[in-house]
Order: sequence, then C-alpha cells, then structure tokens
Amino acid sequence: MSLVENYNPLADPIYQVMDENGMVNEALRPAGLTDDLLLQMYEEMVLTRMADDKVNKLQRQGRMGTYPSMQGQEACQIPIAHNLKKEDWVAPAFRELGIMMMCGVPLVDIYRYWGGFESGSKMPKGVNVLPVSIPVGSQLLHAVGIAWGLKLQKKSGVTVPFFSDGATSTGDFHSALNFAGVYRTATVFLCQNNQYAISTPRAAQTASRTLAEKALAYGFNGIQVDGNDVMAMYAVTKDAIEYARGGGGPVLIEAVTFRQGPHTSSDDPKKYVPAGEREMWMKKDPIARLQKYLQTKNLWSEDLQKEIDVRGAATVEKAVAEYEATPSVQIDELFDYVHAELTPDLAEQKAALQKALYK
Amino acid sequence: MSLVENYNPLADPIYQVMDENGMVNEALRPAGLTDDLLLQMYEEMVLTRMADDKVNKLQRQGRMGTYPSMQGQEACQIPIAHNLKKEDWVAPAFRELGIMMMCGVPLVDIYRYWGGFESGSKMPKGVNVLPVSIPVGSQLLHAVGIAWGLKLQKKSGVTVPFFSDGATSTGDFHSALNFAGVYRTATVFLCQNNQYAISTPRAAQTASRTLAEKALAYGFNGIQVDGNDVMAMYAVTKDAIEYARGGGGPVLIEAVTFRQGPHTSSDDPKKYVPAGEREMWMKKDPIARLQKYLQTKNLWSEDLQKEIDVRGAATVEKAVAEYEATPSVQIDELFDYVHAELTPDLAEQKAALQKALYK
Amino acid sequence: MVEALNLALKQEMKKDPSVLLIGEDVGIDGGVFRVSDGLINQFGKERVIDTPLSESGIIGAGIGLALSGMKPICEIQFSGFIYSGLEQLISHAARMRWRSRGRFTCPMVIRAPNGGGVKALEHHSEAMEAIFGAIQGLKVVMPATPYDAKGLLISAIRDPDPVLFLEPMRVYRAFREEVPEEEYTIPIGKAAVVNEGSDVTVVTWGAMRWLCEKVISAHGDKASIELIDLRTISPMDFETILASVQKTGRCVIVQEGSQSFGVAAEISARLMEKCLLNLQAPVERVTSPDVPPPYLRGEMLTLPSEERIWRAIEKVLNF
Amino acid sequence: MVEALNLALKQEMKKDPSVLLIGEDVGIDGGVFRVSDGLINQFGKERVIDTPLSESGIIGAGIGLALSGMKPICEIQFSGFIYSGLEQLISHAARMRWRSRGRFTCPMVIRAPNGGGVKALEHHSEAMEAIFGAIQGLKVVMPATPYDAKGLLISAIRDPDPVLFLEPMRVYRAFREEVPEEEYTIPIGKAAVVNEGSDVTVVTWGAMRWLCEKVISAHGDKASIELIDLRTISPMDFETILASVQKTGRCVIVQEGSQSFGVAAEISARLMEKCLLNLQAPVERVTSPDVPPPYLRGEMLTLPSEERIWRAIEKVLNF
Ligand SMILES: Cc1ncc(C[n+]2csc(CCOP(=O)(O)OP(=O)(O)O)c2C)c(N)n1
Ligand SMILES: Cc1ncc(C[n+]2csc(CCOP(=O)(O)OP(=O)(O)O)c2C)c(N)n1
Ligand SMILES: [Mg+2]
Ligand SMILES: [Mg+2]
Repeated sequence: MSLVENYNPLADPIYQVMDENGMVNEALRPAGLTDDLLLQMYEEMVLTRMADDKVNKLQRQGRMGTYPSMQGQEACQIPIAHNLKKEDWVAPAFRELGIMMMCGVPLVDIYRYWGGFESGSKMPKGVNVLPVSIPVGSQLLHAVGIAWGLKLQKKSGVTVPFFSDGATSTGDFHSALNFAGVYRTATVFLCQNNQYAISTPRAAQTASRTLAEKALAYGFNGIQVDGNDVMAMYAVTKDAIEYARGGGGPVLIEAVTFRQGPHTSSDDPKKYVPAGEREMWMKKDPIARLQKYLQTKNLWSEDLQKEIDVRGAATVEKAVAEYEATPSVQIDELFDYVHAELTPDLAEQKAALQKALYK
Repeated sequence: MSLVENYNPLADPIYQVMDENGMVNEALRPAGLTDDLLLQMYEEMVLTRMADDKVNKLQRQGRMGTYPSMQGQEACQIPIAHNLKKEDWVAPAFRELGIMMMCGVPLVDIYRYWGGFESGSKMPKGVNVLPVSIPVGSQLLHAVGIAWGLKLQKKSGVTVPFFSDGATSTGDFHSALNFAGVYRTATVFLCQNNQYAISTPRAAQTASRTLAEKALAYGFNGIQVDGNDVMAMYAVTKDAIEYARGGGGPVLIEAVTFRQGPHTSSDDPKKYVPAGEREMWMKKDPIARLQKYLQTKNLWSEDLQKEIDVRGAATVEKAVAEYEATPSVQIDELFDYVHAELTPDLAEQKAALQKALYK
Repeated sequence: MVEALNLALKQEMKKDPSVLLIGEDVGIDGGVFRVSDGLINQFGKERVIDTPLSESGIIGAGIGLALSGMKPICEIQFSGFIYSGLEQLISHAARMRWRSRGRFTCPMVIRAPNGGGVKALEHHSEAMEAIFGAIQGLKVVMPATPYDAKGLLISAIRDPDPVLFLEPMRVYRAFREEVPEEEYTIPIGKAAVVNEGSDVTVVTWGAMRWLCEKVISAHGDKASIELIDLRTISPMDFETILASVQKTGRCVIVQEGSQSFGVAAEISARLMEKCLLNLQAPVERVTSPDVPPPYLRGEMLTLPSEERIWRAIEKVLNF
Repeated sequence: MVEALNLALKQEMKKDPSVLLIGEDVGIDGGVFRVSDGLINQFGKERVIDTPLSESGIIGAGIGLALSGMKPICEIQFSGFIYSGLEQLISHAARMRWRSRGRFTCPMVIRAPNGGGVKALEHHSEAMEAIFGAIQGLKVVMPATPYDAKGLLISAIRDPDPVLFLEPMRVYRAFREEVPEEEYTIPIGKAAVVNEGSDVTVVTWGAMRWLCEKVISAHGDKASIELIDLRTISPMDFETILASVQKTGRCVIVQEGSQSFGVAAEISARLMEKCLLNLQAPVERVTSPDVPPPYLRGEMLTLPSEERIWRAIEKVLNF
C-alpha cells in the first residue's frame, strides 16, 4: 500500500521527512531523492524566490501590476515538477510562479502576465500549464475535466490543480473533488494551506480539523504534509502522482505552509497577522531548512551560494529585460482572439476604435 | 453524550429502531415515543400518502401541474414535526408535502402551489416554513442563514432544511454545511437519500460510502438512519434537534429511503430503476411497517383503518374543493409583489397589459 | 424538434469520436425531454455520461474535457438552472481563447431548454437570453424549427468556440417537420427571412416565431409582413434586419422574455443608430413584462400573444 | 467615496441593530478597499463578519439572515466574482417577495466594487451591470459621487427589498468631496441632472460621469450639454431622460461596459419608443467594444475616452 493510501487524515500526524533543523528521517526518504537532486531543488527554490521577489520590486517601482507573492511556498511547488511527466498538466491559481516556471512557462511570460500583458498566458506549445486562474477554486474543475478527458481517450496523464485554503470553501472545490471521486480521475489536488485567504485565517474558513480530511467526503484519501519540508513534499507528491497515474484515482494533498508576504502588493498583513505568527513561521522557512541539511552534508558553502545567486540573478535579469521590451498591447490582439474569427460586430467595432485611437 | 454525537458515520451501521417486520429494539426507543404518538403518526402518514396520491390523480386528470410525489418518504418527514417547536424553521425542497402540512401549511395551499397558483406559497403568519425551493440544494443556505440570524439575535430556534441525495453534489450544499460548521448554527440538515436524483442513482452522485460522513468535512457529525423506520427517525431527529437547540451546532442526517413513485408526474422510472429494486423497497414501506408494529400491539384494526381513511379522505376532499375554487390568477398579483411598491415601469407595463387583455 | 436534435447528436457523435455528451440524466433516461434518447445504447457509457448534480461542475469539467481534446456537449437540464455555472461560462469557457491568445480553446456546446408556455414548474420557464448575449466570447444560438435545430446544432458542435444552444421548450414537440436524414449545417450568426413582406418587419426568435407566423396567417391580407427569425442571438445578424427595415421602414420586435434589458433593446438601439432616417414609425417591442415568469396558471397572461403582436403591428402601420 | 460609504455603514449600523456586514475580509482587514475600515472595532465580531470564500454562500446565507429579521449587507469583493452567487440572487433574493406574495421578504444589500480603469487584475474590472438590470425583483444602484454614495447606500439599507449596490472602483479614491456628517438619503430610482444644457443630452452612470464632466469642462463653450447621471440602473428613471431629450432632441449614452446588450441599449430603445419624433439625430452609444476587459496595459484602449465622448457629441450635433 502506498504512503498516500496508508495515511489516515483523521488520526495521523502531519507528514514530515525533514524537521525544522534539517534533520532527516532517512527511513521515510524515497529512493530517487538523492543529494544531487536536493541540491538542484535548492537552487530552483532560490531562483524562484529571486524571481518572485523581483516582481515585488518592479511593482513598487510601478513597473508591474498587483502581484501575489509566493514567498514561503517554494517547497510546495518545486518538488512537484520533478515528479511530473510531459504528459501531465498543471492548473495554477495565481500564487504559482514556482511551479509554472518549473514546468516550462518562460519567466518572461509570467512577468508579462503580472505586468498586464495578456500575451503572458500564451503558453509555449507542449507546455501543459493552464493560464493563471483568478476566480478562486475555479481551476480545479478544469484539472478534473482534463484528467477525465485523458482517461476517456485512453491516454495517460495526471493533472495537478494548485490552490490554497480559501479555495476549499468554494462550490467549485466541492464539484471538482466530487467529479474526481465519481470518475476516478488521475488528479492530485494540491492545496497549499498558507494559513490565510487574504486576511481570513484558516480557522475562519472551515471547521474541519484538517483540510486533508475533506477528501473522505468524496471517496478518496487525503494527506496532510509539511509544506515547508521539500523532502516530504517530494515524497508525498511522487507517491500521489504515481498512484493517480496507476489508476488509483484522485488524492488531496494539504501542504501546510505560510504566506510569508502580503496577500498581494496592495495588502498589509500587519493589520491581521497576530504578532509573532510570521516570526514563528520564518523559522520553518523551506529554503533555510534545506540549506541546513545541505550544510550538515557539506554540500553547501558561501561560495556555492554566491554562484547560485549569480546564476539566478542572470536568469531573472534576462527575463526582466525581455519583459520590459514587450511591445505595447495592440488593438488587434484585443479583438482577434475573442472568437476564432472576427464577427461582423467586432470587425466594425475594431475599425471604429482604430480610427478613434489612431485616426 | 447524545446519540448523534456518539455515532461514527465511517464505521457504525445504519441506525434502526424498528426492523422491516415491525420488531422494535426497545432499548433504543426514546422516552416520549409512546404508542399513542405512534398511532397518531400512523394516521398522519396515511393522510400524507392520501394527500400526496390525490395530487397524482388530479395531475393525470389535467387538474394539477407537474408533481413530485413523496410516496415512500413519509417516515422521513412526519416524525420531525413532532420534534419541532413553533420557533423552529423548515426549509423544504419540493418533495415535502408531508413536513409542510405537518408544520402548518394548509393542504389547500400546497395544492395551489402545485396547481400553478403562486398564492400557495403565501404561508400563514406564524408558520415558519419557507416556500418550495426548486433549484436543487439552494434552500440549505437559507436555513443556515436563518439559524445564524437567530443566534446573532440571541433567539432560540432550530432550522431544518430538507433535501435529497442529488442535492449533496451542489455547490450550495458545500457552502451551507461549511457556513453552518464555522458559525455553529442550530441547523439539522435532513437529507432524504431516496436513491435517485431523477434517473441518476445514488452511486453515480458521489463516491463516498455514505452521505452522512460528508458532515465530517465541515467539522460536525453525521448519522445514517433508516428513513423508513419512523421510530428511528423520531429518535434521531429528536436528539439532533435538541443537540442543535442546546448550542451543540449542526448535524447532518442521512435518512435512507426510497422514492416509490416517479421523479415527477412526467417521469417514467421503468426506464432506469433496475428490475426488483422497487419491489425490494416496497417491502420496507414505512407505513406498512408501522402498521405491523401496531398490529402486534393490538393497536390496529380494519375498523380503525377505515376510520382513518374516512377522516383522511374528508381532509383531502375539503382541500381539493377549496383548491378548485381558487380564483384565477390576476394581473395585479403578478405585478404587485415584484417590489414592495410598483415601480413606474411596472405600473406602466401593468396598465398596458390590463388594457391589452381586458380592453 | 426533439427528434431533429437527437439526430444531429447521433450523426455528429458517429462522425467524430471526440464528441461526448455530459449532463444530468442524459444517459439511460435520455434527458428529461428525450433529446439524447437511445444515445447511451449506441455510444456507450463513456460517451453519454450522467453527471452529479452540479451545473458549475458540468460546465467546468466540460472546459477541462475540451482542453483535453474532446468536444463536450454539456446539457443543462433547464436554462433556469445554469446560473451557478455562469462563473465557469463567463470567466473561463468564453475567455480561454482570448486569455491565452489562442493557445487554449474551449470547443464545447452548452445545451439548455429555454422559455415558457409549456405549463412547467417554477424556474423551468426562464427566457434570459439577453444576459447570455452580454457575455463576450460566447455564441448564443436559438433555433425555432426542427430543421434549423439540426443544422444549427451540427454547426455548434463543429464550432471551435463555446456555443450556448438554447432550445425553445415550447417547440420541442409542438411542431412536426420532416428533417432531412443527411447531414447539413446552418451557419451560426445568420438570421432567416421566413416571410417576405414590404410593409413592416417583424424580428423574433425561438418559440415566438410560431406566434408571429400565426399572426401572418391571420392578418397577412391586411399587411405585408416580413418575418425575420434571428436564430443566433449573438453574434447578431444585424445586416439582415437592417436590409429589411430599410425596405419596410417599420419594425416590431417580439421577445418572449421580460421587456427591460432584453435582446429587443439591442436590436432597437442598432436600428436607432443605423437607420433612423428610414423609420416611418418607432420600433415597437412586444415582450413579457418585467415580472418573474408566472406559474402555469398565469403564464399566458404575461407571454406575448398573437393579439398583442398584431396590435403592435397595427400600431406601427398606423403611426 | 470610500469614506462616504464607510460613514453610511457606520451610521446605519449604529441606528439599526439588525444591520450587519458579511463578506470576505470585511472584518479586521476592513475590506480590500477599506470601505468597512474600523467597523469591526466599533460593532464587534457579531456584526462585521468575515465569511468563508463563497459568493453563493454569502448571498444565500444573507437571504436566510434577512428572513430571520436581520438586514445583511453582503460584500462581494469584486463584481466579477458574483457569478457563482447569481442563482441565489436571481432565483431567491429577487423573487422571495413575489413567490410568497409578500409573506417573506429579503431586505438586503449586496455591495460590489465594479468597473475598470484602476489597473486591477483580470476579472477585477467587469462592468456587467446590464445583466443585473435584467433580473426581475432586483434593484441595481450605482453612485458616481461620494455624496450620492452615502445617500444611496442609506436608502439601499433601508429598502425593503434586495438592492445590488455597485461601487465604481475608479471613483473610490479619485475624488475628494466633503460629505455631510448628518444622515440623508437619496431616493433609489431617481437620476440626477448634473449639468443643464440645451443642445444635447448625455446620459451616463458610475465612473463615466467624471469623464463626461471633463468633456463638459473642455468643450462646454462649443455646446450646451445636459448631463444626466442615472444613479439607479434599475428601476430606471426614464422620465428624467425623456424630459431632457425632448428638450435637446439629441442624446449620447456613455457606458463603461461592452456595447452589445448593455444598459445603453435599453435607454436607446426607450427613446425610440417614446420620443422618436423629437430626435434630431440618432441616439449614439459610446461604450467599450464587445471584448473582455483588457488587463492593465490595454484597458485604456477600450474604455470610453473623453475624446470618443466628445466626438460622439459632435456627431449628433452635426447630424
Ligand atoms: C471567487 C472569488 N472570490 C473572491 C476573489 C478575491 N480574492 C482573490 S484571492 C482571495 C483569497 C484566496 O485565498 P486562498 O484560496 O487561500 O489563496 P491564497 O491567496 O492564500 O493563495 C480572494 C478572496 C476571487 N479571486 N475569486
Ligand atoms: C440546480 C438544479 N439543477 C437541476 C434541476 C432539475 N432537477 C429537478 S429535481 C432534480 C433531481 C433532484 O434529485 P434529489 O436532490 O435527489 O431530489 P429528489 O428528486 O430525489 O427528491 C433535478 C436534476 C434543478 N431543479 N435544480
Ligand atoms: Mg491561502
Ligand atoms: Mg433523491
């Protein structure tokens, strides 16, 4: 029986492999999770944080739109990419720079989206990542529908919708998990319980003890994982994805983490996060934790960090440069993708607007 | 600990007090459930079935609209009325003739509603029964909102929304139970699992083993009861309502029953109910079962049945006569209740329509 | 019309293995109006699928099915129950192509019986097509005849974008018309001039077409009435309306739904913009009043009647 | 406008203990736009309540609160997220009085920021007021000034029926206006003649009012422009519009949302019916095109601009 099948969300403690001090329970460490891979994920998590933080900076300078930073949630996203295949699909919410980048969405496109260019959601061919989905909870059904469609077409492929605690209250969460249970779709629901939906704490969102146990209502299992423990996240998602791919059906993963930043750049968490809560969580930071482990293993050094930082900065700066060179939005693209073909109305309106704007 | 608190929906068998042959587990029989009360409920159930069947007959004669018969679900409704107080509220779906009548909605008004007169939903003052709610699952939120409002106003009062298996798939079921859990409203969710949502069997609706266990996802308890066992229904709803009234919070009751008739008068269950299923359930008929018990206790006789039938027929015929004397729908009432006051547009439209219709 | 729709579904499902039908009771029951009758036997449980009771689920999962390469036909049992699915319809189905600049698309049909006049229950007689017309990126189609129903449904299924296909319940069984066995399509976005005339243009769609035809039968001797069946609500074929009104100079719009904020308003506003100088009389609207659809006893009081239509025609003729 | 709304809420909550505020982040956060700032401190956690994230839950439970004798003010964080609550709004809140022949009513306010122009994220700039206008039994209000916002919100709270209260985000912080401390109401269903004029009537509502005022400032010397702020979308104060257009003979309607099936169409259709013979020129609509609201980089391309408004005025003047 797999790890995920074995877990009892009503009774078992949160799943953890590496504790806050980087100490690892080697018995729980899965085979493929080598130190090399951990080093690689470390660099990816650092890059993610840099890329994310860059948007915050650009936003403050008026060079970006409103942005929901994912700082603190890196371990909920990076390891998943290592367990996915090309045939799999990711359906992000909006706080998913990490998984999007890892699954092949060019960083510049992510910047474009948050910078207010629709073209940022034109994913490269072959990249099975849906655009950012702002209406909370809505993308879960798309992921379920895709998995269902692949199954009906006898194709292989797991779908992974990302969402957070607030989304579990939506009607679409219910419909999505219910459809997934009924059709036994290969869907791994990845709930990043980051403790808040804007200012609303997890406890005000629902009265169940965990979010993981909500899976039981739909006839499949859920597991609560330490979302700041990259090893646990790797182990659990690997297992869940394999289970789903093998026809076992859906799984709900509650990755317990913390949104270290504000909800978005227009939010001020000081208004509602109780004193000390953030500090407590900062001690559990997923990157710092992995660094501690790497240090114990003599795999980390200040020099290495510098190299990583330099490489990351280069990647980020390149994307920023490309982003800033994005051509301005054209009337054409605003009209031409409403339908496959311009309707007579749209053709007329487009011509009129072009005339009005550019004479 | 109350019966409802004590029950484990993930493990315990369906709650039953009286078996299919009318044999009673006296240990489980609650104090107030005297033979007198059972006799009274027997008559009420018979009346309900007669009143319900009358609509079917009138419908076939073109004297009624489409009607969803509740035949077979009498034990899911009648006993609840005996556990409610004047301060409590009922929020019916559409298959609730029994509970509506029991809670003070005049039978003639129920007939009016199904006969196509809006006036049927003008509940008498002091009768806390909401109008029929056709959009599946929607009335659950109203019941939660009322209980929440009463609680905020420091008033006492339990709300009981009635619904069926299909409704558990709606987004509003999820929102309603979630709000109820968060605000610990005095709401007893009464799910009559009658095995079908039109033609869709319970198993196709959701993959959870029971519907009762869905309560766990919202931080409160659920209990699965034999919905054709009037004693069990009495016992469980009494307990749940007291628990809710006492501030314990919400409870989900799954009453397992069977829709003996078609979904509505325009439906043909032969198309989709497997051979033998209805017959199997007919043996569990709630009225016949109670009759068996009463017979064992020498509380039932052919003469008594005749009396009951005569009384029932009189009640039904009186309501039918009043129903058939309902004045035809007037333009006035179609316009005058859209808002508290006629808007200028509506006044104009009303005058124009009156002119067009009556010159 | 039910048989015509059934035939269209059957033929398209046979032709294109990616087409599948999902919805409440579409399977063994064949839909509450029997539109999908027999399809589950022919195509099996993997192509005709009874879903849990969730309109948002049906449309939302339908979007996923479309993204996965299938062509879902989602049945909403009555248009009055589509509301909980509107977030998926407005914010996703209708925007996915635009949002992703063509990278992801949602070729899907959302079918729903629409309108009143059949003595149905509360919420089963809604005629809210105007609010669907206001959704950018969504096509809204409403056939009035069995022939058009088949041709338009086939077009909708083959359309690369989401199409809301509203079926006037009142026409489901009211009119028998031989529908060709062979495949044919009727283009989305094209109205039909059903009756040629020179005195007045009547524009309508859905079940109201049949009332208008009766008015023409009854009063055709008194006036030469040009009747246009819109067939597609959005994108609207205004060109055909304009050509007709430029000719007749008079126009009556017959709309089943409530008066205010309806499709008729949009048509009238366009006539205002495009042919004011041709108008011999104000454009008239014949509609239901701004009240909820009454139940079966009262619904005929508020629905447009032949008499109200004829009076409006007389009014514009005598202006 | 934010402060005016906050003041209205505070005063009504103080006056009427049955008034309470529910919604996402309305409590300690004071709402994402701070409209309910400080209210939780003043009135406590039982009157200012953060709900779980479900718009249908907020409206549906709000209905129950109203039925229990309270007066809920339900905040929908942005109007673009109201869709999942439309079933509750259309089929219950707006129909409960009608359905029960007055026995049950839903006195409740649903507040939602509306419209674009503030560089917000996708789905945060919807201007779909027309679809709300099409809901029978629902009043739809949209103030354009802080003064009106306060007076209309107080009226909405005291209204015996459900009121959808759309707040133009673009005006939230753009205009400072001293708002009287004392209580006052502005009647729902009454438009305001903001500027008197004799050459042309401009009808608008919400944030567009400010563009129109700028146009008047810039071009008032060239034409005498009468400006009407609708203030209530439904029930519409057509009388005021009619009186004005009868006087001026010319009308331009400025609407933030997409062109087709909008509020402007309804106004134009009514002018067609009621004052065709007074019209010196076709009624013009200045609107956004029928495309989804572009993101922040493109939104100014599609939103009506002062220049487009002025050109439309010139067009009807020179017709
Ligand atoms: C349906 C809907 N309602 C409201 C909003 C406004 N909103 C944006 S994010 C958010 C909170 C989301 O919380 P959660 O699901 O926990 O995601 P997180 O922000 O923590 O990543 C809200 C209310 C929205 N985007 N969609
Ligand atoms: C939201 C919604 N969708 C669809 C329908 C059409 N419809 C009416 S009853 C029904 C099935 C309801 O099943 P269930 O909840 O089990 O109630 P039952 O009929 O068994 O009492 C459906 C699909 C509806 N009334 N409301
Ligand atoms: Mg969160
Ligand atoms: Mg059922």
